[in-house]
Amino acid sequence: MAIQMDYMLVFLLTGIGFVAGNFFLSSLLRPFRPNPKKLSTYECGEEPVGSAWVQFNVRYYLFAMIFVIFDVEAVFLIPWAVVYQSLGIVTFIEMFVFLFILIVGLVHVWRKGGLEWV
Amino acid sequence: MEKLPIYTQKIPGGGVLLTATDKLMNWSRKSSIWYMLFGLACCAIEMMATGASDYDLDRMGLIFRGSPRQSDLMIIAGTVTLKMAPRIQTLYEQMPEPRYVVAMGNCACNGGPYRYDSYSTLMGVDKAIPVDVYITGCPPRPEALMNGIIELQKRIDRMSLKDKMAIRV
Amino acid sequence: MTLAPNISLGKEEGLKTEEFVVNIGPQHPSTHGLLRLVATLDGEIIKEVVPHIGYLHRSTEKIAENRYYHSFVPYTDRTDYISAMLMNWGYVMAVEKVAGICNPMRAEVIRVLIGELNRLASHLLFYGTFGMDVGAFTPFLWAFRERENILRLFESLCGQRLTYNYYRIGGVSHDLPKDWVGNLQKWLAHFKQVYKELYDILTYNVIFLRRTKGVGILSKEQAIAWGCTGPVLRASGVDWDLRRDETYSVYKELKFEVPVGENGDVWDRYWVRMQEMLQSISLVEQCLAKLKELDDKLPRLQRGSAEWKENAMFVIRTQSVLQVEPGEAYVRIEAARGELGYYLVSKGGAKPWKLKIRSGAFCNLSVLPEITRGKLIADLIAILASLDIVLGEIDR
Amino acid sequence: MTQEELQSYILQKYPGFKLEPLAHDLTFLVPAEQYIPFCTFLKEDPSMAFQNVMSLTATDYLDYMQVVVHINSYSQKHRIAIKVTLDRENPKISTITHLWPGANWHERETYDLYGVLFDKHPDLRRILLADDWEGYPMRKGYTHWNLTPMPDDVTEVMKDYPTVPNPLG
Repeated sequence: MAIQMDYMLVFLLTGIGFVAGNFFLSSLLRPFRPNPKKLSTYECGEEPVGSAWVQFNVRYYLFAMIFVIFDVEAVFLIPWAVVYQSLGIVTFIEMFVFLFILIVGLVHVWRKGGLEWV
Repeated sequence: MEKLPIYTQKIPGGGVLLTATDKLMNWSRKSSIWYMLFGLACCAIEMMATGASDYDLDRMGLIFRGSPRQSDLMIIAGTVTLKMAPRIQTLYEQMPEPRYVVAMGNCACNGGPYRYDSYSTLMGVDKAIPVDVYITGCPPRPEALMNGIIELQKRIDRMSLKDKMAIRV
Repeated sequence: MTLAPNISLGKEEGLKTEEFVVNIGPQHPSTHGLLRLVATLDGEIIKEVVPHIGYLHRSTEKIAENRYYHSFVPYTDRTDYISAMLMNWGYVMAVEKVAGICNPMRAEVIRVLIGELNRLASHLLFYGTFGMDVGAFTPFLWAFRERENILRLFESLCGQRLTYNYYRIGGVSHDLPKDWVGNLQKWLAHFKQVYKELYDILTYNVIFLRRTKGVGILSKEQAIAWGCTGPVLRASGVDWDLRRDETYSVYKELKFEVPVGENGDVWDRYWVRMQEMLQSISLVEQCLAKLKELDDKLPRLQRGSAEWKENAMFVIRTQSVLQVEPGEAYVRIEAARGELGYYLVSKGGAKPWKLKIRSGAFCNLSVLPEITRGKLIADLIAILASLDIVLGEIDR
Repeated sequence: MTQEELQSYILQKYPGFKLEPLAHDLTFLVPAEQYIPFCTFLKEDPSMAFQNVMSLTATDYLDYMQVVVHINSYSQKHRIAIKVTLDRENPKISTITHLWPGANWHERETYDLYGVLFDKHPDLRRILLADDWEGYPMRKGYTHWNLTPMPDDVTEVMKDYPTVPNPLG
């Protein structure tokens, strides 16, 4: 059952319109009273000291990188998994080659010690 | 845009519209007051007991939240000392606007048993932040705390968008 | 396909990293009150934790110097509000030692009974909040449901749920109401089944073991040197319990074992407190038996008889404004959080000259920087919760 | 060791010490300069084996200040108290945190509330009061804003006590 594309614009507009309308309506009714103390960062009641822009440990960056790689892998896997029967045997094998390359990457990072928190 | 309710009142059918939104706003604010988990002393244990299984606060829509950013009720449960008063003011300021304060226990109302001969207690939390409902008792029973919250809900019911009081400065 | 040799994964000499300071401030869901921890972190590893206390310092000791001996008892409730009966007991014993008052036998047995019941309620609250801090919410609800029953028993006894003012100098304020013992026995039978449930859902739970086993190890020497007492000390392997080693009241006639942990980690501190709950239940039952035996031995005095008059004079002397001759004493009892000491100095007259409350949690908390150095930040909250601190007792 | 053996053992080692007559448990009045040698002796001596400090505090006797240390031993199951008399204006004593680290916070609290300076203490700061608090509140002369002294002589207070009917007729 093909999706009638001509209604797509209507769905799009009502969706965005509904959200924008709610935001506008509530901006009319909600109180808006910013003051410096309210906008200061929440420090469990204490006065915030120093800035949050500090060079923290590189470990975090490493973990972020590893996560992004395997997240993108998932992005490719999911659409393939939905329609892989109709795509025939070649793409089936091709996807496993793709998976195999990423597994090699994972093993390398694991052995290199990128996953433990030193 | 806060003048809007006052203008709608002037146009002929506006008053009806205003009271309808008032009722809706107050009903939604009253029945989902999220209180900040902020126990100071003995009353905090009674507040936890009220929040736990026997006297359940959840059935009145009160869920405890960790940070002031997501809560609109601050229950001062315990003695406020001079060292803690500025922190309470900061926390009160950092709560989003329709915010309410319940002073639970004699210590929060006026210093309680520590009113005389104590050099480091603040005689009542209303010297630091505006308070909506005072609950007496040392510590007040869970039913007394729930009664105080019902008083707060009645007070929220009487609020209206047009008068300044609804939106506490 | 090997990495270039000089790129090291996060080793220090490779890239400059700064420590950043995390402030777990006075208002925090898991600091059990107003405690501020300033933790300097290197990534996830804690370099140094500095606890700041004093946000609940209500100058109880200054008030003590301006109160009569009787009117100070309610203030002791409000220092450690989770086990208020034991705080009363400590103060009242200190005054009795300085004033030289000895109590009737029945009052001593009731004191032990109520003290153990209050220790049970305090450990139940520890079980609930410790479970919540480690991430399990069910223990909190179950523990509070059981604790409500004890609070109802206390309320029918002395009218208050949390701050009882029940112990008096020279005994206790009321005798047990008529059906109180029956309700207590009914509840004890019910609680023994529920205790197994409470014990099973948390103690050997895999996630709980991963979070607590081998975390925050407090060695035996460290615990002794830093003055930790109570369950924290016993969990580190020191077999020391004031109820047995420096017996007071009627503990010498009651039989109970002292649970001792092996390696002093968070799990052991939790386990010691759970075993102490069982000991408290058996102690309560022994006291009930002793009370029944006392009832038969000591018949109730009829009004106007000689002993009744002698007892009445005892009541007048102790309940009116008490005059204590000069003297000083340091009395310590085994409270729920460790050794609770009262150092009372009296220069004669109706008011103490000086009163120092030594609370167990004060010294237990001072060991926190020692055991969290070099640990992960996620374990800090579990270690803090296992010390079972109450800020009212620390700040006084 | 029992209290009598302990007392004779120590007096035989340090004959100069006097005993506190009013104390209900064994208390030694130690001159200030002998304080640290005596403490190291108590800690090192095998038959003494005092392993930790239970409580360390000061008492203000109006014309002199006294630091009181209660130490106990788990292995020998005995405990004693040490009292050192200091002048009230600027009380100064050396710290014992190098012997028993547990005394760290006790000394900080004694400095905070009584003003006793412990030299060579790792970080002697206020622990209970706010850092900018001036004065030492637990000293006898410290008057603060809500001190209402209760009368010392008890006669007129007894008047409004509910008189217990004297059963002796």
